[in-house]
Amino acid sequence: MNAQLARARAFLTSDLQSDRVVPPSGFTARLTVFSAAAMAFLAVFALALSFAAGRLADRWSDALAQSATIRVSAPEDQQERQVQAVLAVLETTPGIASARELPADETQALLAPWFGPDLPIETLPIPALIEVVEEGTGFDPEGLRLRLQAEAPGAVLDDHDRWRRPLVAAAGRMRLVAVASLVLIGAATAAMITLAAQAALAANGQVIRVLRLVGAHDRYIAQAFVRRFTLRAAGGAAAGTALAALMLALVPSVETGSFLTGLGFQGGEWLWLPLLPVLGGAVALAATRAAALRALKGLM
Amino acid sequence: MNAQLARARAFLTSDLQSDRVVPPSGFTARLTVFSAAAMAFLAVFALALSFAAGRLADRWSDALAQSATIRVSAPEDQQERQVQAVLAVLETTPGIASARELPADETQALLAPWFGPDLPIETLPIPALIEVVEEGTGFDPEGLRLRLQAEAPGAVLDDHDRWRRPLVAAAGRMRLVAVASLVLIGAATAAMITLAAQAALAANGQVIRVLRLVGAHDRYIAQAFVRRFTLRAAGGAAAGTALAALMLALVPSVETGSFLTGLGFQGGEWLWLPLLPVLGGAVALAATRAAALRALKGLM
Amino acid sequence: MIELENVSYGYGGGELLTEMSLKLAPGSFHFLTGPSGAGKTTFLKLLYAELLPSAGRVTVFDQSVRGLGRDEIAELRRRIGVVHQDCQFLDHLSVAENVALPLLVADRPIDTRELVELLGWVGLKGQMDALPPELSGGERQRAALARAVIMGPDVILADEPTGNVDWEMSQRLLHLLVELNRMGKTVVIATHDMNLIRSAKAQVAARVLRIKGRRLHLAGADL
Amino acid sequence: MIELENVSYGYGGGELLTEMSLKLAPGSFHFLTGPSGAGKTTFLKLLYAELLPSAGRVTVFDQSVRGLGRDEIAELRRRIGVVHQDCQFLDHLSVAENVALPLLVADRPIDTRELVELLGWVGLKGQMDALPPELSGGERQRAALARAVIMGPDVILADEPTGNVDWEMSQRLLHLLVELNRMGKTVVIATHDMNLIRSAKAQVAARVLRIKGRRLHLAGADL
Ligand SMILES: Nc1ncnc2c1ncn2[C@@H]1O[C@H](COP(=O)(O)OP(=O)(O)OP(=O)(O)O)[C@@H](O)[C@H]1O
Ligand SMILES: Nc1ncnc2c1ncn2[C@@H]1O[C@H](COP(=O)(O)OP(=O)(O)OP(=O)(O)O)[C@@H](O)[C@H]1O
Ligand SMILES: [Mg+2]
Ligand SMILES: [Mg+2]
Repeated sequence: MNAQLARARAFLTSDLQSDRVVPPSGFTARLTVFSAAAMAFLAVFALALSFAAGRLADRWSDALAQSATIRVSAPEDQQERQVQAVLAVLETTPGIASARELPADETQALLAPWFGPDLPIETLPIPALIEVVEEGTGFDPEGLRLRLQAEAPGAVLDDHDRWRRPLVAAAGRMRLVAVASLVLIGAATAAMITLAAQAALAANGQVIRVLRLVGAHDRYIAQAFVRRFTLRAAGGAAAGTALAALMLALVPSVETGSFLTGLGFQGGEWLWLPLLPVLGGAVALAATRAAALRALKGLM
Repeated sequence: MNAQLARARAFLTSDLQSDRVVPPSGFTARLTVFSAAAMAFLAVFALALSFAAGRLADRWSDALAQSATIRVSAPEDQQERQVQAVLAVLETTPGIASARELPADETQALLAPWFGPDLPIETLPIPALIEVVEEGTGFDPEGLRLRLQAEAPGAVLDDHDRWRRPLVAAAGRMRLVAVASLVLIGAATAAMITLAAQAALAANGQVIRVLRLVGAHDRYIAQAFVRRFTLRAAGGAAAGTALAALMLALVPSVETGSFLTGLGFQGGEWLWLPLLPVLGGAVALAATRAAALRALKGLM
Repeated sequence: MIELENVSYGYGGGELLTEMSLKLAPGSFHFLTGPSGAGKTTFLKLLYAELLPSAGRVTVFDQSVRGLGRDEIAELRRRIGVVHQDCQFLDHLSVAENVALPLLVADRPIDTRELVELLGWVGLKGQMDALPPELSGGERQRAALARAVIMGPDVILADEPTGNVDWEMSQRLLHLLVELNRMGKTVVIATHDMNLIRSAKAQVAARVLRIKGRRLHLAGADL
Repeated sequence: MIELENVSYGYGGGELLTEMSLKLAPGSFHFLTGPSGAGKTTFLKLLYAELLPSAGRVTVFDQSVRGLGRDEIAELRRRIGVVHQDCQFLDHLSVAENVALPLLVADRPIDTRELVELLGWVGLKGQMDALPPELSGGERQRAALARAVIMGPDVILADEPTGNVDWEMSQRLLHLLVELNRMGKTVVIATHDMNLIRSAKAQVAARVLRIKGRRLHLAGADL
């Protein structure tokens, strides 16, 4: 453990001497840094989009799913009995948090868009409305319908499914797109860093040859390149991530009410960001190591 | 015109002889092709997302906006007069395609979710409902409200704005994200192709030096590199675009009804795709040309 | 052919070559000697316009190099065959293609028979299809010489063309250059090899230039 | 020190070197000659294990190179100083750093005074801070020689180390190698320069090996 820590420290600080044997810069270096930065930048947005889509899907299903309505319209003399029967059924239905009959004024408010505020509700043969609040897990609407049919034939369940389904599907698809692009971006980044490392090593054929001929160990040569590239890729990715995070944090999140959600990170989601430079560095490390050892294998 | 065409043909087919002076491949070459392909692939998806978001915004606003409702509730003796007054007003309102009073059965269908199908609608003092169909351009709801107030004090306009606004905003933001990532992807691609071209030219310093010393014109040297890189970038982008298009075309588009829209291209939107390889090639052409001329300027 | 008037050059840290004047007549044969680091390569670079003089005037084919555009310099190099000290090639093309490269970039037809004959002269017939990195040190120099003469240039500048070849081969290469000189070409050879100079003097009216103490001297008959 | 037993080598198209046997005793001084393309560079590469023989056995410091791991070969090279014919450097490091490179990669301390003295010996004190691409051809060879000897190796293999330097400088470099040989180092120099061989024979008991017709011969006293 301690040895590993020491190795890791040596890797980072190291004798800067040995780093000097690799040419300091050049276009492939810039290319690596820039690719890592750009791809990390894109990845942050894809990540944000995927989180936002996830939240959106949750909210949309929440907002619509957690309230269902049961309408009881029966001959006037049976109405009250059927309402009580429905409430009794609901009490024994798993997944339902609470249920209550809407008082007249709330029914009136609900109907106002259709009839105006002056509807004389008491004089009308309108049905009783029962508001059902679900638990997070939801309930089984088909089962409930069957039971209601038996206990209160005048009761009709409206679980807003019609409205909910396409919205949730939309949010789900958005999230799918975000995750897919995240995967794509990751794969493309890995391939680019790999190719950039290989290009740099190919361009440094003479350096490798000279080092090998003056008696450098493979380890020494590979390490010098690996350290360079890992730090470059990780640094580039960190810069890209930071820039994107800054932009997301600064862009004023349009206030969206409960129905929409801002594009950005919330709470623990921010913790995903430091992963990006780490992953970029890890890919660079593996790719450079493989490329360096391959280049060395061609030389005695 | 003819001369330009000849030049373009020479650029593409050309004496393949002169192309041979540039080393055929190497990692920077693969890097260019791959970056172009990967970024084109991402760009296609971003483009698809932006089109889909646009369509979604259109549909959501269409679905909700193109039908507004006017409710007329007045004392029974004035009701018919006010309905006629509203219809008259609507006829002279710009942006309204048609308007009609809902017959009893349609009103009943509308109210069914609340009252059940058995509502004796004739016996109720319910208001008259007028369905308004907008033209594509929409109408000015505030102006209409004022006019209605004057002509038919019992008329209330409900343009569903409350529902429409957040959905349209959501679709708009989605589109914004898609367009922003498109711009980002474009900029990143341009930068990557530029850096890859510069890296390749830096790696080919000896080739340029030798060619210059045996008496090659700058034009000849630059052209050899430019052609290589342009074809590589365009080819890579074409491959990436084709692959992404194929995936979009093949993935079964979940049937979504009128409220949602599939992720993909429709009709004329496909015409945007050939632009991607052209743009990739153009960026490579400009970048390679600039890099080659810069590299040459350092040599006498 | 090539004329230098009071030419000076320095890479930055002080002058390396000072006030050199020289007229290379058409059909002349010159050797250029001087200690290692004296500036022989630098001097030759001034002659084919890879470097521009810091002071003075270099005239090639009756044109001042300072006034030439980049394309004109390229044209000029097609009339001057150069063997560089660090013979560089296009490593992805065969030796034969590398030797024919000046023809290719000038868009001139390649006469295969002539190419093979030239490669035979420099002893590279067997290596025609090899890639440059597979050549030995001396083979590289010979390939570079072949590349320098394939265009039939008016002037041939050779920088240490025999540093890595054995005595017999260097005589053979010298003979090729003497033959070309007899056909009217102007030849300048930078070399350390006094034996080569001596044996050339037996064949042709060669003059020896020496760079010493930043100046150009005409060596006496003592060589 | 180094021993070859029936060693053969070929790059693919037929054998280049056939059945060569040789024993390099510690403290011996050898020249290696032969026409350009005969295989001198190839032969030296076999000695420091850049190439492995296709047949036969090369023993360096009592170990067969065929059985060595890659790290062992690296260690071996720290005991063999090589001047390559195409002196390659790290172009982004100064001449002084390039010369000290073997110490750096072996993680040994660099004695600045010694480094400067060595650079003085090869006449590169003034170019210490220059970058390799700014060196003249001869200066590169001298830097390569300095790099080859800085580790105090047991064996020094020099491939055409004086091909681009003038006579005085080549005498100076030869003197350096002779001095090292007197200190007990084994020296092998591949060269075309008969004058160099002659002047060495006056100073040290040098033997001349010649590659001819794919075989290794010991040249007679006629040289
Ligand atoms: N690009 C450069 N930048 C700085 N200094 C240079 C450059 N090229 C050469 N020099 C220096 O100029 C001097 C002369 O170099 P040049 O190559 O002309 O010598 P030379 O006479 O050809 O030597 P050699 O016989 O060793 O080839 C040398 O000291 C060298 O270090
Ligand atoms: N990597 C290689 N692949 C194929 N052939 C090679 C390779 N290296 C050298 N050769 C060939 O092997 C032969 C010997 O080459 P080598 O470099 O050993 O010659 P040399 O004696 O050092 O010649 P010189 O005096 O010109 O340096 C040459 O004909 C050369 O073309
Ligand atoms: Mg020189
Ligand atoms: Mg050799």
